[in-house]
This record gives sequence, structure tokens and C-alpha cells, in this order.
Amino acid sequence: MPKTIIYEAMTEKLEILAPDGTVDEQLLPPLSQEEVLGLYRDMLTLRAFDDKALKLQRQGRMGTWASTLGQEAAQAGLAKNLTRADWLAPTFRESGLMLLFGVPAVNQYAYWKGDEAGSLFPEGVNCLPPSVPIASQLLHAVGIGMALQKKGSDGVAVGFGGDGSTSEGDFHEALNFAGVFGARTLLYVQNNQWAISVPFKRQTAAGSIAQKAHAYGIPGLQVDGNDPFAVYAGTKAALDHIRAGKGAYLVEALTYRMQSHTTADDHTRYRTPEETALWAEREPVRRTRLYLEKKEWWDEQKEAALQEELAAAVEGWVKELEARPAPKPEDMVAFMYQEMPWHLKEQYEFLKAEVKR
Amino acid sequence: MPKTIIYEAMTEKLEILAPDGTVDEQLLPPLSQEEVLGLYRDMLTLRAFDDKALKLQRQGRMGTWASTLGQEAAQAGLAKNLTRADWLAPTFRESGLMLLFGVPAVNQYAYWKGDEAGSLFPEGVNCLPPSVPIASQLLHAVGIGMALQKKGSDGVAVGFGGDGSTSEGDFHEALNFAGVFGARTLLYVQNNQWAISVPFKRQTAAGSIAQKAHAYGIPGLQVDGNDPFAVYAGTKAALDHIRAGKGAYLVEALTYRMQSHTTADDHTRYRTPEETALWAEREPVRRTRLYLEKKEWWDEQKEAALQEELAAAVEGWVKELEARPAPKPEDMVAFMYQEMPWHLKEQYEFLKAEVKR
Amino acid sequence: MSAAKEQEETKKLTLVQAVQDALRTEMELDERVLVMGEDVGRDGGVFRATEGLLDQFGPERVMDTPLAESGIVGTALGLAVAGFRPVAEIQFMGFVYPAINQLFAHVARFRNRSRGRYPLPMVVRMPYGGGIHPPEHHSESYESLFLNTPGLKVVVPSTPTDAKGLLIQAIREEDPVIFLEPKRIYRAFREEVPSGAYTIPLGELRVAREGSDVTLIAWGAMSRVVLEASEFLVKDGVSAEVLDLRTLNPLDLDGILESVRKTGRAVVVHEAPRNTGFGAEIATLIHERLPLELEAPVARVTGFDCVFPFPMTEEHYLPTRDRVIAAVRKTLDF
Amino acid sequence: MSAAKEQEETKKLTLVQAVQDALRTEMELDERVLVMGEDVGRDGGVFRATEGLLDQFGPERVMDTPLAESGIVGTALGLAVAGFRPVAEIQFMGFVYPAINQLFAHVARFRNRSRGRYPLPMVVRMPYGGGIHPPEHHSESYESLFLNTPGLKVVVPSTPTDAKGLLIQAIREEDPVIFLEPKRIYRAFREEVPSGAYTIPLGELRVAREGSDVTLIAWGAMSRVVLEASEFLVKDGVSAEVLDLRTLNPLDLDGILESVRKTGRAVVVHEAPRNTGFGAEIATLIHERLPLELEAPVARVTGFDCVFPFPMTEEHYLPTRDRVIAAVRKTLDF
Ligand SMILES: Cc1ncc(C[n+]2csc(CCOP(=O)(O)OP(=O)(O)O)c2C)c(N)n1
Ligand SMILES: Cc1ncc(C[n+]2csc(CCOP(=O)(O)OP(=O)(O)O)c2C)c(N)n1
Ligand SMILES: [Mg+2]
Ligand SMILES: [Mg+2]
Repeated sequence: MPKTIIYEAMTEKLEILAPDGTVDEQLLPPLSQEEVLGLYRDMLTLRAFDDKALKLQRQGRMGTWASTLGQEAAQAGLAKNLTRADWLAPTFRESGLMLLFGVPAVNQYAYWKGDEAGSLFPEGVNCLPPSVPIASQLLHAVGIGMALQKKGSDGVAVGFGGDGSTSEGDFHEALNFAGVFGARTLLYVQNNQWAISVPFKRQTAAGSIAQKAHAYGIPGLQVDGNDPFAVYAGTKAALDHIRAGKGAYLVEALTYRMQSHTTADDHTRYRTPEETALWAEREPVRRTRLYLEKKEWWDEQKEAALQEELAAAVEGWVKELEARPAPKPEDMVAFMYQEMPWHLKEQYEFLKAEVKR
Repeated sequence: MPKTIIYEAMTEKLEILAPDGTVDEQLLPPLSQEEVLGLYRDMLTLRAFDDKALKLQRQGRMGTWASTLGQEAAQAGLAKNLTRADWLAPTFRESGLMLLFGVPAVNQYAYWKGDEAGSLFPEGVNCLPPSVPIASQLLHAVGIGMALQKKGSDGVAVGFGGDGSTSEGDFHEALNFAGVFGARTLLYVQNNQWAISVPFKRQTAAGSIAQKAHAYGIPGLQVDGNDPFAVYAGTKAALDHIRAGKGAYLVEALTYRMQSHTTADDHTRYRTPEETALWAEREPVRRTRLYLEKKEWWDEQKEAALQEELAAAVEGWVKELEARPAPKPEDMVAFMYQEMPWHLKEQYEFLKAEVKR
Repeated sequence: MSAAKEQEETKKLTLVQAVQDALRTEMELDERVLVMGEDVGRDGGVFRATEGLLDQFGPERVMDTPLAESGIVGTALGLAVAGFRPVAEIQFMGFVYPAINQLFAHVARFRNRSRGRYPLPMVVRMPYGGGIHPPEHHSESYESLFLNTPGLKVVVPSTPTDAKGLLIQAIREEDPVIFLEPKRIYRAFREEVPSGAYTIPLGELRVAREGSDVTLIAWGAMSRVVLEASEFLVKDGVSAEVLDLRTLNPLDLDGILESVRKTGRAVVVHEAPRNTGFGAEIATLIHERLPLELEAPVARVTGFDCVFPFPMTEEHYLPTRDRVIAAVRKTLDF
Repeated sequence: MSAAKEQEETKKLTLVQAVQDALRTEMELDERVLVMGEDVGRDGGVFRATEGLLDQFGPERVMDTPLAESGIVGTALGLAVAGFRPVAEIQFMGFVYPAINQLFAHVARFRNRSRGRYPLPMVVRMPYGGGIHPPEHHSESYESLFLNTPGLKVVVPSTPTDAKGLLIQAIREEDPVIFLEPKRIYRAFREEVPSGAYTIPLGELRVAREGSDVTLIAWGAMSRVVLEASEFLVKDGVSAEVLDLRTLNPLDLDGILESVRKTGRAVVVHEAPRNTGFGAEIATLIHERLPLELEAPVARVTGFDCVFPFPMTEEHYLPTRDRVIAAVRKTLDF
């Protein structure tokens, strides 16, 4: 039956660097050799940072850890576009991005080891503490983006979620508020195909997350999240749009969680070796190195030197971690309010006294 | 920058009967004269039902009432497609639809007068009690639709919301679950342009509600909600799709809340007389009568007879209402659990004894 | 009441007008203060608590939001982090549930989670409580939920003067405040309320009536019911001391204990259901701390453990003067 | 324990295995029973409570849902209305907040709202409580919220045998049941658990140890801590009676009062924050009903009024054997 068309929807995907290391020259963003090498270095830094945490966890020197293995391009490509005026509202999966944004490694290791004080970041690093309730962080980024818009700031707030987060009501409310208030907010979803054991196709009947932008009157874009150039160029376009005062943007980075969900999970229970092998071929570091080698910007020797340098950096972080004073039990009640009311004072004194005994 | 298109779709609107009473013959659904007159009669019934409630409220014989004035086509057009196997999960705005579905007028009047027992509907009327928390009902309809699908039932569950409801997280979760589980559910949104004092354009930056279906991988359609033929034909198409086992459907009926939000509201605080006048010309009863008169299916005399009949029916409902026994205070604790635990028994006895004193 | 600025003038205001006056006063003084919520703009709020603010301060500071409570609270949090002082309205306390995740998982935890880096100067206002004969979900008293969840301050005024001074203080707090407005007495009476800005500190109860035989403890609309009971009891020669808590967290426990030490008896009154209500906490604190001074167990007069009823029976749900009197008598006869 | 079917056989199971055994047993007996939630299917639940169910019963009865707690509970309600008996899982109690609106505004109210037409035979399972050293939001005990909100039954097993019998009973209830599983003791010990279906009625506490000097009241993982304390106290010549409540609503008040009548003293222990926790309600009920029998005020040993801490200090948050012993001593010395 014929009717009027009231809305025509279309969603695009950006891919530049293929798994075999070839690039679409037309789409390649204008990055200098130094910048490209910087991106590669960033990705390897994240990998070293992550790998050490996994090792510490296995040795019992770290708590649960949520690995970013395989998501380095999705994090480093975006980080390259961010400035000190920007704000992050991260989940537990953004450790790499936070590192590149200026949240010290030791803070993050301390957080995951189980010390709240890890979340007290240096002044000037506009990053909220990571938090665990899925999708709820997106609203914070929208509120900050509304504030930045009101203040006429240059900054942009970036809110994070995974593919699973898109099912929560807060994802919806965040995108809707972002649209209505023209928030200076980038909604950034790393679709790593899995929410613990639930594959993306059981998360939604929609074929992509990027297309969900059509529900909110804001633009949406999918990028190959294992391709640092696509992530960089796609998020740059989105951020340029937002910085120009044109309102919020949704970017979906298609990537893959190569590790288990966290160190408390065992992904072999629900994923096939074929699938993980397929994605191992598509992972971002490998393809970037292939590209660099083709360009003759990189070789085995440079790689070895970088790895050595990173190993030293990582050891430094671990030393810093282990040099931290143990958190004081009584501090659990000390930060609830500006001043402790009588009942918390009593509890504070109780905890202090008990520890002394 | 050129990219791959990963999603392309559109959203359509269905309009058949124009405000001046002319119809698009091509689109006109194959309804007999009797059926068309039935639709008209249904709409007038709703208007009489609503009008009486407003009057009772003004006289202090009724509590708050949420008028359906102007939304008669949006409710009667859908009701005509429903069967006893279907289920409704209504909000406070579906009183007309409920009436046509078989929920007795007296139950509804009792509910709005402030007697919980109004919500005990006759057996065989698969209608949940109306409930007030916006958007939350949609999930119930999806759950029922999942159940109907599991049972292989012919029925469909219909969940309701207004334009305002589409901002809540539950709207999103409902549509997403409906898509993922292929629920036998119609999500039916009466976009009456206002959520209390907030106009639709402040509710979302999207131009329509129907287009929100793109986020969930289910079909969406907008119908002129003041056009009984478009509502009937549009919801029929959606229900046929669902009954055929093809999964959930979102239908947006564009209509207008001609009254204040409820009797506790004063819409002149936030709406212009121009706007209400404009929509008065577009209201559904007027255009249907123009159509009927053009067809020579209706005249002043028939109208008068029908009005008289409806007035009598309405008086009957009021009599029924006023003949109901007053609710017992102790019943407030009697229906909390299958059996009252000790604390509720104590409270029940207390209430009973206090009333006796 | 510690007047921030000496004020001679007063205006005769209802409680809801005092709320509005507080918002306007503080918005004039501090441009970081924002108002947001459903229908708070053009409509001026369904109870008129924000009337006139949109015209005076414009849509950047008075924001009609989409219909989404989680969105309201979650974005208010972001605004607070980035330097504003949002005052968000939840239209009725009965509709706060969708915002519980943002309130409890984030607002209540943010200062602690960031070890003090991000305190949240924000207020969430909610009309609450029964007595106005509305449809379902418009009469609830959920204060218990906010008290068992650490990290929020909870304030409940029961007079126009307190409403204004407490709300201004709430807005100036560096901690998030849940501000509960007893809608039943929004327009119950007028009072001379000082013009201009003044504050009433959180955590200090108000002795609404001095007495020596029994301590009556209440908040919100119940403060009025209890006061009425105390007046009636005078005829019987019973001298009741009436405490209007004003702030439920932090609680003025010293003020309570001081009174009960004097009277030896206490009755707590609240509208919320009895089971695990705040009455139980108050009773327990008194029993724990004054075991030898108490001459009778602390009594509770509360709502019932059921859904708040529809209008035709709602008056039987709410604690009444007579129920309070009966509880006092039982306590005295113990 | 009222065995529905006389069973000779037993199996040595942990608490989490008993939960799984209950689900399987009841799903075999009643095809209306469904299991749904995040990761309950292929993964078998993050704690393996639903392991093997997908293979045995298929995806129509064991549903991995999208990541949306409101959606899980809201659709479970619809399934229950339409004739199924869903057992929904909330992955951790710390993530129940997004479902609060569906639980409190609907699940708890549906029977009453429909005047009995739509009872909701549904169970919402949640692993809860501290002690496993996880990241934030994985250790919470929010039982108070569910107790102040009328309309839900709240069950907390602390042994494998109870877990199975109570869960089967919960599934058979015509009322919605919040079923809290103390994850700290999911695998703490094994017990011989009867095979096949048996039920334990809701609302009946279990006397975990008989004693005469003081009554210790607890539930969930705290039952074990309290039991340990009671064993330790024997050395001091103190005979403690230990009550494991098992059901928090409806509460077995008679069972509590009977014990306290005998001992004259009581200590309530819970992990949740103290303020307006269920300990306050229990203490108040005892004070109200046994004012003359009590020889000391009821004592509370609880969590602190703060966010549940991160792993490095979490052991200081949870009530310990020594804290319970200290409270008992204080009560005895009163
Ligand atoms: C509200 C809420 N529900 C459940 C959880 C438990 N949980 C933690 S991570 C996770 C899956 C997240 O998947 P996704 O959003 O895709 O992010 P990813 O872990 O893949 O980065 C779940 C269910 C949670 N943290 N918050
Ligand atoms: C969760 C929730 N928040 C707020 C309200 C208060 N409220 C009642 S109706 C309404 C507006 C509803 O607008 P819409 O969804 O467009 O439906 P309409 O009234 O126009 O039919 C509001 C805000 C509510 N009932 N539920
Ligand atoms: Mg994921
Ligand atoms: Mg509307």
C-alpha cells in the first residue's frame, strides 16, 4: 500500500587499513610518518600495560582485570583526537584510552588491585573514575556535554559503552538527551562483539549500533575499530562536528574482545576457537605493523627497541604500584560526605581502633 | 569522505481520510458501510464516555480523569482489529480502547473515582489494569508477546505509550527485547503532541517516533491518528505481520490531546489558542461525519438518535458506579499476598476495628 | 536559623511558594544554579514550584527535560561535575524509581568513588507523601530507601520558613541532597517568610513544641498531625514535646536523645510503610542509647505495609491525630 | 522440611549446585518454569548456577537476555501474567537498581493493583553480599529496600539444603519472590542434599544452634559468621542460640520472640549498612513486643554506612566473628 515517506535512513561504515596492511589511499587521513608511528607506539603501550596487568593477576598481585587486548586501535585512534579540554566518562573497559589521556598507569593498577584511592587522578586530567554499572556513564558524559555547551567551552565529553550497553535504558536516555540538548558529547561504543557470553546478535535485532542514531536525530557512524586510521578519521569527523557546535554524535567502533571478559571469566565456554582465530588475523597491531613495514617505517630492530623500552616502563609502573601505602580501612567511611556526620565519625573511630588492636 | 553504506531504510506515513472528509480511494480499506458506521459509533461512544467523566469530575463525583478527547480514532481504529485472544497493557490514556475491548465502563469509572476494585475486570477480558508509571507497561506487553509466541497462540499483546513515553529507558528496552525475541507484540504510541506541558519537539530530536524502529530491527509505521481508516488499516497491517509470526511492530498514531493532560492540569498555561483551534479542525469525529454525510450514510436525525442512545448508556454507567459498595479500608492490605502474613493480619484487624468505632 | 544576610522584610508564603522563592533567590545569587525536570519550564511545575523561573532565567538555566528520570538525574550529575549546581525535580516521589540507579549507583557514590575529587553539589527535589487524593503512584513516601543507601543527605521541611532556608542550604551543600516536599501541606497554611537569602543548617531538628511527658518525633506532613495531637493531649494534661526532624540524614540524634532523656517516652510517626521504615531506626537508636532512661518502649505510628491506596480509602492509610493520641496513651500507661 | 516426595537419595552439593539442582528439578516437573537473564544460557551463569540448563531445556526455556535489568524483570512479569513461571536472574545484586521500577512499581503491586486477578508467580534470583574480592558493585546487600517496599517475599538461604528447598518453594509460590543467594558461601562447603523435589515453607526460621544465654539472629553468609561466634563463645561458657532467618518477608516473628523470651538477649547481624537496615526493624519488633522480658537492649552488628569498599579493605567492612563476640559480651555485661 503506497504511503508518504517521512524519513529516509542511511548509515555508513568507514574502513581504511585492511587486515593485510593495505590501505585505501583515498580515505587515508593526512598523518605524518611520526604521527603514524606514534599511533603504533600507543597501541603497543596499551598492549604492554594490559599484558602486565594480566600477569600480575595470575600471580595474585592484582585483582580482577578487564583486558583491552584487541581493542588498542579503538582506544588509541580516539585518544589521538582528544585534548585537555575534553572529558571522559569511562567504563571498566577504557583503561588504555585513560592511560593515553593522562590517567597514570599506577592509578589504574591500584584501582584494579582494590584501592579506591587509585581513582583520585591528577588535577587537570578530566576523567571521571571508571565505573561498572553498564551504560549509566553515558548520561554523565551527556550532562558534562550540556555543561560545556552552556559554558561555550571548546571541550567535548566522551561517554563510553560496549555493545551490551546499548540494551540498557540509560543508553537510550543518554542519546535522547544528547539530541534534545545539543550536548557537546561523543557517544562512543566499542562493539567488541560480546557482552560477557552474549554475542552481539542476541543483544539487538538491529544490524548495527551506529544505525541507532536514527532514533535520536543525531548522526551515527560505524568505523572499523581494529583499524587505527578509520578510528582516528571517524572520531575526528565526529569531534569536528561536535566542536563546531552542531551537537552530539554516535560512533560505533567494530572490534573484538580477544581475551575473556575479565580475569574472572573463561571465554572458551562460549566461543569457538575458529572465531577467535579469525579475529586474531584482524587484530589492529598486526595490520598496522604490516603497513609500517610496507612503508619501510619499521623493522625488527625498532620493534625490539620499543618492546624493551615498554618493558622498562611497565616495570616502573609495577614498582610504583607496590610502593603505594596500603589503604586505611577507616577511609571507607571518610569520603562519604564533605564532613563525617556523627554516625560515620563513630564508625571511623571504631575501624581505626580495631585495626590498632 | 566515501564509505560503505551498511544500513538503508525508510519510514512511511499512512493517511487516508483528510480533515475535509475526502478520502484516498486507493488506500481506503475494504470496510462495509456497516463497519464504517460502527467505527463512527465507537468514536462517539468514547466521546460520550469521556465527556461524562469530565462532568462527574467537575461535580466532585469523580477523581482525576485523563481525557481521550481527540484520540477517538487512534483508539477505535485499533480496537476494531483486536480479538479476545489479544492482550492489552494500557496506561491511563487508553480508557476508550479498553471500553471497546470489553472493560466495562463502570470498572473504569470506579478506578478513576478511587476504588482499586475497579481494576478487577471480567474474566476473559485480557486487559491488565491501567498503570501510571510511563513506558513501563510496554515491557509487560513484550513479555506477554514472548509468552504468546512460546505458546503458539493466535493472540497479540499490545503495549501502549504516549510521545512522552518514548523518552524513558523502558521504551527502549521494550522495543529491543521485542526485536530480539520476536515477541508477538504491537508497540502502539499515541503521539498526541504533548507530554503534559512538554511539546513533542522537546521530547526528542528525531522527527518521528515511527523512525525509532530502525534502532531495533523491527518495522515502524506512522499513521494519521485522527483518521480512523488510516489507524485501522495501519494497525491491521502491523497485526497481520505479527500474527503471521514475523515479530513485533511499532506503530505511531499522530493525534492530538484536545483537553488538558488530566483534570488536574490547565493546558492554557502552555498552549496557544491557535494551536488548539488548528487541531480542532483535524479532529477525527468531524472528518468522519463529513465523510459519512458525503456518502449519504448519515444525517442529523441518525446523529440525534445515536446521541440519545449514548446519553442513556452513559447514565446507566453512572448509576452502576454509584450503586457500587464503598471500598473497605481494610482491603488495602488484603491483596498484597496470596495470604496475609502476621503483620498484615494485624493491620487488617486494626483497620477493621477502627472503622467500626 | 542563621541568616546569611540580615533581612527585615518578610512575605506571607505557602510552603510551595517558599520553595519557589528559595529557587529564585539562589538563582539570582549564583548563576551556577540550574533547574531541570519534567514540566518545570513553561508550565512552572505541576505544583507551580518553579513558576516564573523560565521567564526570569531563560531556557539555559530552566530546562524542561524529556520524560526520563534516569536521564534527569544522570545528566544533572554531569552538570554538577562540570561546575553547575543543578536542582533537579522528580515530578512525584512515586516516579523516582527509574532514577534509582543513577541516584544510588552514582550520585550517592561519586565523592567516595573519586576520593573527594568530585563532590556533587546537586539537589533532587521531590513532592512526596499522601493526602491529595490523586491516582496511583502520586502519594508515596520512600525516604527509607534513601536512608539505607549511604551517600545522600535527606531533608524534609514542614513549614514555609524551613522550606526556604533548608532549600537554600541544600543548594549550597557540597553533597547531594534529596529534598522531599510534603505536598499535602504545600498550600495548607501561610507564614511570614524572610525575604532574601537565609539558610538553615542541615542536621538540626526543630523543637516544634516543648513538653515533658512524651517526645513525638515526625517529619514532613506528619509534623502537623503530631502537633495537632499534642494540642489535643493538653486537654488531658499530657505535655508532649514535638520534634520536627527536618533532616533525616544526617540525623540530629543528640536533639532526639536530649528530649527523650527528659520525657522518658517516645512515639515516632511516619507515613511510609512500617516494615524497615525510618521509625525502626529511630526507635532502635533510642533503645540502644537510652536503655535505662526509657520508661516505655518507643512506639511507632506509621503507614501500613501495603501499596498506598486509591483516593476512596486513602484517609485510612495515613497516620491520624487519633492514632497518635492512642499511641501516646499506650506509652504513658505502660 | 516437608518433603513433597519421599526421597532416600542425597547428593553432596555446594550451595550454588543446590540452586542449580533446584532449577533443574523444578523445570523437569513443571514446563511453565523458565530461566532468563544475562549469561544464564551458554555460559551457565557467571557463578554456574544455571549450568547445563540450556542444553537440557533449550533456548525457549533458558533465555540469554539483552543486557537490561528493567527489561528482564518487566518481560518476566509479562511472562508470568501469561501463564509461565519465570525465574529471572540479576547477575549481581549491585545491578538490580535499573530493575527497581519494574520490581517496586509493578511486580510488588500487581496482585493488589488487579485485586487478585494477576498474582505473579515469579522469582528474581540475585547473588548478593560481600567476601569475594570483586570490583565495585559486586558485593552489595540491599535487602532493606525490598523489605520497606511491600509486596515482595524475600528469601535468603544459607545452606545447600535450604537453598534447594526454599528455591523450589519460591518457584511454586503464587507471589513474587526475591531470592538472595549469599555468593560468599556459594562454594564454602558441601552438604548431603536430598535428590528430587522437596520444599521448605517460606516464613519459617531455622534454629541453627540451640542455646540459652543470648539469641543471635542472622541470614545469608552472616549465619555462618554467627555460628562460628557461637562455637567460640562456648569456651567462655556462653550458650548462644543461633537463628538463621531464611525468609525476611514474611518474617518468622514468633520464632524470634520464642527464642528471645528464653534468652532475654539478642544480637542481630547483617552485612548491609546499619542505617535503616533490617536489623533496626528486628530490634524494634523485639523491643515493642518483649519490653519486660529483655535484659539488655538488642544489639546490632552490621556493615558500615558507606559504599561497600574495594577488595583491599573489604574484610574490614564485613561483620566478623570477633565483632559478634564483642557485641554478645556487651549484651551479657549490660
Ligand atoms: C547494569 C549492569 N548490569 C550487569 C553488569 C554485569 N556486567 C559487567 S560487564 C557486562 C557485559 C558488558 O558488555 P559490553 O557492554 O559489551 O562491554 P564489554 O565488556 O564487552 O566491553 C555485564 C553484563 C553490570 N556491570 N552493570
Ligand atoms: C515514570 C513517570 N514519570 C512521570 C510521570 C508523570 N506523568 C504522568 S503523565 C506524564 C506525561 C505523559 O506524556 P505522554 O507519554 O505523551 O502521554 P499522554 O499523557 O500525552 O497520553 C507525566 C510526566 C509518570 N506517570 N511516570
Ligand atoms: Mg562487548
Ligand atoms: Mg502525549
